[in-house]
Amino acid sequence: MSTTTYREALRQALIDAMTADADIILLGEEVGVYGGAYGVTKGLIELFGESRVIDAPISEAAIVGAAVGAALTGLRPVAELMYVDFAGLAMDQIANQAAKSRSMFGGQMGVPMVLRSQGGTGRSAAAQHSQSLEAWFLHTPGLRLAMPATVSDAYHLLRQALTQPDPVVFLEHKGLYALKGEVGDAPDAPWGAPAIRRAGSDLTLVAWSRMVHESLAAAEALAGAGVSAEVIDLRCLNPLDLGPVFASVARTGRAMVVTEAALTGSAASEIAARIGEHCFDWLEEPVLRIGGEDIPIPVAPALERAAIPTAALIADAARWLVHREAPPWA
Amino acid sequence: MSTTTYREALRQALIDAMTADADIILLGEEVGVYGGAYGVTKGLIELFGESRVIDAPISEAAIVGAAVGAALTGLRPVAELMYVDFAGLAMDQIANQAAKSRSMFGGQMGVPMVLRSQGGTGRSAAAQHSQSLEAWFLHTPGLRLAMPATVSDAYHLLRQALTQPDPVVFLEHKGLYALKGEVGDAPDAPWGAPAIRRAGSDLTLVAWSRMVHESLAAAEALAGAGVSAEVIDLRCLNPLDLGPVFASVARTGRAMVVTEAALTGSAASEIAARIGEHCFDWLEEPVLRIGGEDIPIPVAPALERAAIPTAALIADAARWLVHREAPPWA
Amino acid sequence: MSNTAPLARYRTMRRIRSFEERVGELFLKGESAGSMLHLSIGEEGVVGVTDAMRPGDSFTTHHRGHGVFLARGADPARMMAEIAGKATGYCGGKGGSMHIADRQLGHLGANAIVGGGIPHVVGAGITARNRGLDHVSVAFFGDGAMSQGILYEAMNMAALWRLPVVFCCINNQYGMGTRVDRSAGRVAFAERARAFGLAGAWVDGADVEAVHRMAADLLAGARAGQPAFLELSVYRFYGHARMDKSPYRTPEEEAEGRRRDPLATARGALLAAGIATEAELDRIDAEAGAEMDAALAAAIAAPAPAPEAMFRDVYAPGTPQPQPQADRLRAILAEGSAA
Amino acid sequence: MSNTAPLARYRTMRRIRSFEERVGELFLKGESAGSMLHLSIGEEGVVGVTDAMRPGDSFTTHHRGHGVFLARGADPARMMAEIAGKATGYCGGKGGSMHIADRQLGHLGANAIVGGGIPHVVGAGITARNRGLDHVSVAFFGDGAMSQGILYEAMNMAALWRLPVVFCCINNQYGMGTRVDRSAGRVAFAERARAFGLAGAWVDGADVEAVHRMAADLLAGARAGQPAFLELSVYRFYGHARMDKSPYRTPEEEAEGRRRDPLATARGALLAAGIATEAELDRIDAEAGAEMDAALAAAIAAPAPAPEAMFRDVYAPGTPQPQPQADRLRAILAEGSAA
Ligand SMILES: Cc1ncc(C[n+]2csc(CCOP(=O)(O)OP(=O)(O)O)c2C)c(N)n1
Ligand SMILES: Cc1ncc(C[n+]2csc(CCOP(=O)(O)OP(=O)(O)O)c2C)c(N)n1
Ligand SMILES: [Mg+2]
Ligand SMILES: [Mg+2]
Repeated sequence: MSTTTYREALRQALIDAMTADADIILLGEEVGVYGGAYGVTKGLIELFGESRVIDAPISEAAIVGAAVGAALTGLRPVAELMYVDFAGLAMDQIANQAAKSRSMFGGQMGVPMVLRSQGGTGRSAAAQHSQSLEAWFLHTPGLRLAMPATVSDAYHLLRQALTQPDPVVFLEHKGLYALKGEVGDAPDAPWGAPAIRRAGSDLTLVAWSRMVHESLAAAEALAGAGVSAEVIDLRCLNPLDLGPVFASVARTGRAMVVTEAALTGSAASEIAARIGEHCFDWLEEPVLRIGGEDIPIPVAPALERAAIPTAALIADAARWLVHREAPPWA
Repeated sequence: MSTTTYREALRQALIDAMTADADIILLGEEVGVYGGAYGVTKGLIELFGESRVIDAPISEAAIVGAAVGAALTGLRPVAELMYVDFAGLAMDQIANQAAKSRSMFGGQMGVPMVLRSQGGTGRSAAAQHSQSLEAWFLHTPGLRLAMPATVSDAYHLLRQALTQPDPVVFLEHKGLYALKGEVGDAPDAPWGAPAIRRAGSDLTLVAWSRMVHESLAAAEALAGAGVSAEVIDLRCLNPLDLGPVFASVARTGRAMVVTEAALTGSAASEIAARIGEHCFDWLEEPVLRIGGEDIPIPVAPALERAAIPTAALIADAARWLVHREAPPWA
Repeated sequence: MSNTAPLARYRTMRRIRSFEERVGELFLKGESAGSMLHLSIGEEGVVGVTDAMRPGDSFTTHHRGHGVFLARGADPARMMAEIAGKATGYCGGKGGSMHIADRQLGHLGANAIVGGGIPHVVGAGITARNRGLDHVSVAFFGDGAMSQGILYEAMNMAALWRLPVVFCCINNQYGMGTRVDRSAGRVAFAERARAFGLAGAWVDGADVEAVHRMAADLLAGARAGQPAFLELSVYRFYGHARMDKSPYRTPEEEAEGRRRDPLATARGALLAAGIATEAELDRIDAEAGAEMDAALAAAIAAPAPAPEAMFRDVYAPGTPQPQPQADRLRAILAEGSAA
Repeated sequence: MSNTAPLARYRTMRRIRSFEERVGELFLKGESAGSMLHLSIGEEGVVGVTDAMRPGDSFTTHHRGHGVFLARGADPARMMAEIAGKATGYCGGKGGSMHIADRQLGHLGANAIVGGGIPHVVGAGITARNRGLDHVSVAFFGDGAMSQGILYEAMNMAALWRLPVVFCCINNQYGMGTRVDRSAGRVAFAERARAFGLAGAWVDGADVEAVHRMAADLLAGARAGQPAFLELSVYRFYGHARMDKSPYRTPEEEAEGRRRDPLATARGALLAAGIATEAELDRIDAEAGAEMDAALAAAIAAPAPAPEAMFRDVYAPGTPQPQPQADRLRAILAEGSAA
């Protein structure tokens, strides 16, 4: 156990993994001399040299493509997209190449790479630097998808991702880098399994990445209002193990799925649909989705905040769901 | 009313729209001399000349980007991606540029373009030429999304798309080009509204594009088994008007959503989640999703067929849902 | 050297510098929308290009585009308000520094995606060609965009279709912390353009008059159907964005780079040619400072956009609008569920 | 002209042609998986490149890559089976013509995305460099890929990092129905590569020995850290894919193009140099025909993959697998719902 930050935990995971496995290389814009746009790779070029920490030109498509080629030939590359918003430039290499190679080639070759990126709001970075695009990856068979919410997961999920035989999209959150916490001696759960972050009996809140924290804050507020909310952090969206969620909903009879992404077509919709399919008999109320507004994120700070779910909104909706208590805005 | 094919109806829509509006141009690979990979634009370069029917280099990103620029400056371009599978190459221009310009620029300029493409299975075209990627567009605020299932809609939805002030992703299905049918004198429903393709009382089947036909075939088979299925063709996924679906489910109490796309993270999940939220009180059974398997499409013809829903599968699942009649495979 | 144009260019360059200095202040006062503010100080020689443009011409910029826009006639108060995320800004406070645009002035949009705005000028070129207008469209971008494939796709299209388009690379020697020789296999950018069939040229961006002569030629050629590429060699005086102190550059290199100052160069030339006196130039400087002080004050005083504004302009008025989440929740929960 | 190598190259070229003819038959018999079959007839001169490669070298191809793979040692029966979508194919019948691959032979994959496989050789180059292996990786692609931005991104990286990589453009004059002068602003492709810092060369692809000399030089250079680009000029003898009759080409042009026949050229050269007699060459031809007949028959006789095979290899064995829809429905429906 050691107290550190999400940023530092990620950095330490890279250092430890690279020390243990000489085949791991980093490839991305500003990952070397600059140390990463958010400082995650600071000092790594000094530790591991220019052949393993490679500052790439601003060529997202070829960065991912080069990583695919390196992975096919035996390395374990960590490609970085500085912002997940740039995935649109590399989506062919991600979805048609990295994701499909093993299957198309009949299992001859895998693509054991990690695609690190970060998303989300919180810095007034506007419409092209604030998105949460995990739904694109979730909808791509062949990709794994991990999204750490805690400092401990920042470390352990990244270490686990760096042992996977298949491509892992690893999405950090720009609003969590400064988060402080402890890195556990072991992962909070096996790879792909969710973690119950708070136990509760009236309602199941399902979230991942930064929305875990908003959900926990909401659960805290709800506790004061006599509502006991269970908070489940999915950690990975592929593999997607909803067993613990179904078990929770079987007890609580009520579920809300919370995402920062634009709600329509989001991962929250997938999870809500699955809960609806598998927990039908237990549900007392509709499975409610709470998500980002279906709009491009505006730059004005107040609008940016209003565009995504807050603990207050989650708690309001939960009280309504559980106690039929309509909030002022309803 | 005139009987024609889906392909020909699309072609006629382009001809009529281009005749009426001199600002419409076509821009894409093989749209001119070749006449389109699936023949939709055959003869148009002769009719409208090389400045309006532009054979583009194999540069998907710049094709969409040029269309954005043309739209911003007053034209109404129809950009074509020969296969929707190539969207990954152009996704930045689609999702960050076309979709977001109006909003980012505070409403000063719109991007009135149509992005024509086609998707789906049926030609043993393998993993990179057989996908159904509408979920990526559905998850992108700022885009409209139309997917005609019928010959009449091929004509009318395309004509309507060509009057929209905002970018429309218009997805045809490679398996429907040879479909014969009549073009109505008027659209089957207003832009964005679904059409009830078959009335029924026991179960609501929701589909779009080619899956409308599988659903209709399933409904026909179900009728023989004493199950009355209503089939609703969504036609557009943005705008997404589920009012008629909710009304139908209020009557039938049972809903299935059918998609050809890989199920996880698909538009079917969005629609199932919404039905779950809005129809909770009326549902007798879980909202069932039927979709493509969560795999890259294999090239072997039998595997390709097995990877996506068929009328038989839909009917089997429906009988199970309605009559608790388990199919042999269950 | 004729008189009025060079002096006007000096004034525009000074206005740009003063504006950018005020943007820095806006940030320090905590009044900017975010910290992603990219100052074009050191790059004012681009005025030689914008001055070769005409009304009706259009352009796109990268994330470091304040100077270009100002030079094309932008109102600094509306610009500053946009950078502050205010309702009175060019985009109503929704776009910010990296997404500023103005249809009237032909600004088709700044872009936060490196290379993202480049292909748009190809489309603008098609519009001009199809409508028989002699408008040129200019894409402004940095050296970093030389590594984006879409640039080559767009240059190829422009050359193939002989469109009235100019690609203008403002090479400030760095993409964030990466010096251009660490991102380019070969740094002779104009040769790349020539290999695609464009006219390609390099010019010292510290000399606005040289830039202007070169740009005037290339834009005239583009209007006549020979698309072009122009590299302006300049130096990024400060950090990449407001938080960056450029630790990856030596003080010596920075001092050397800042000696390539377009304003100092222009000032010297104007004095040497007897076009203006020190006092006249000082007055221009003071006027620019006052103008930008006013823009800064106005931006700070301006109102923030109303929260509902975020739902507007996602789609055109009169078409289906996004459903606010609160409305959705109300529709689901208001009637209560099965008891 | 030394003796054995040119003769071996002739044999390989003949085997490619015979193979492709059988692929055509496979389609006509209705036994191919789909109609997206792109024959490399007319492009056999590429054997000059593959012959300059060594064991351990790797490569990627485009959709028209049968010839390259065969030349690198593929088993024609397993190839044909893959093209037929059979269980005995290289990819178990899941990839097909456009996704054939073989790790053992260094084939990192054919690609159905124009340009899609190009950047992979950059990664292979990094692997070779980091492991201190003197392996070269070669990307094979068509003239159409010259319009894909990712090619320039990849070439820039190769040049910047001086990777052991060769970009080989098989310019068959057409991308589907578009002649290369209708897709390229300027057709001097090697100059584009040189502008990025690569060694760039052009060679007549109908002359396999000329190709081989050039390729041997460039691959040796690449192994020593000078990445290269090589354009092979050839002619696509038949339609783009099996359904295309090339109505956009004149019969005269096709006749002229087919005169640039690498096999006829090689045959003439071998006879003229006295390396082989007509009879010897005829025997090679006949052997190739028989070999490919057998491959065709084997492919047709081979079993289709089992339906369950589609769920395999999406992810590695021993990790969570895709849930088949039938299993999901069973889990939802089997227990019945609230009565
Ligand atoms: C596609 C994309 N990749 C990366 C970034 C992050 N980024 C923003 S500016 C920048 C450097 C751009 O350098 P250059 O084009 O030279 O412009 P300059 O900042 O020097 O004006 C980078 C990497 C981005 N915004 N977009
Ligand atoms: C990214 C992408 N765009 C378009 C296509 C459709 N397509 C397949 S082959 C082809 C022409 C390719 O021409 P070229 O690269 O010259 O190869 P050739 O077929 O001549 O060997 C096109 C446009 C594709 N498969 N991938
Ligand atoms: Mg720069
Ligand atoms: Mg070709």
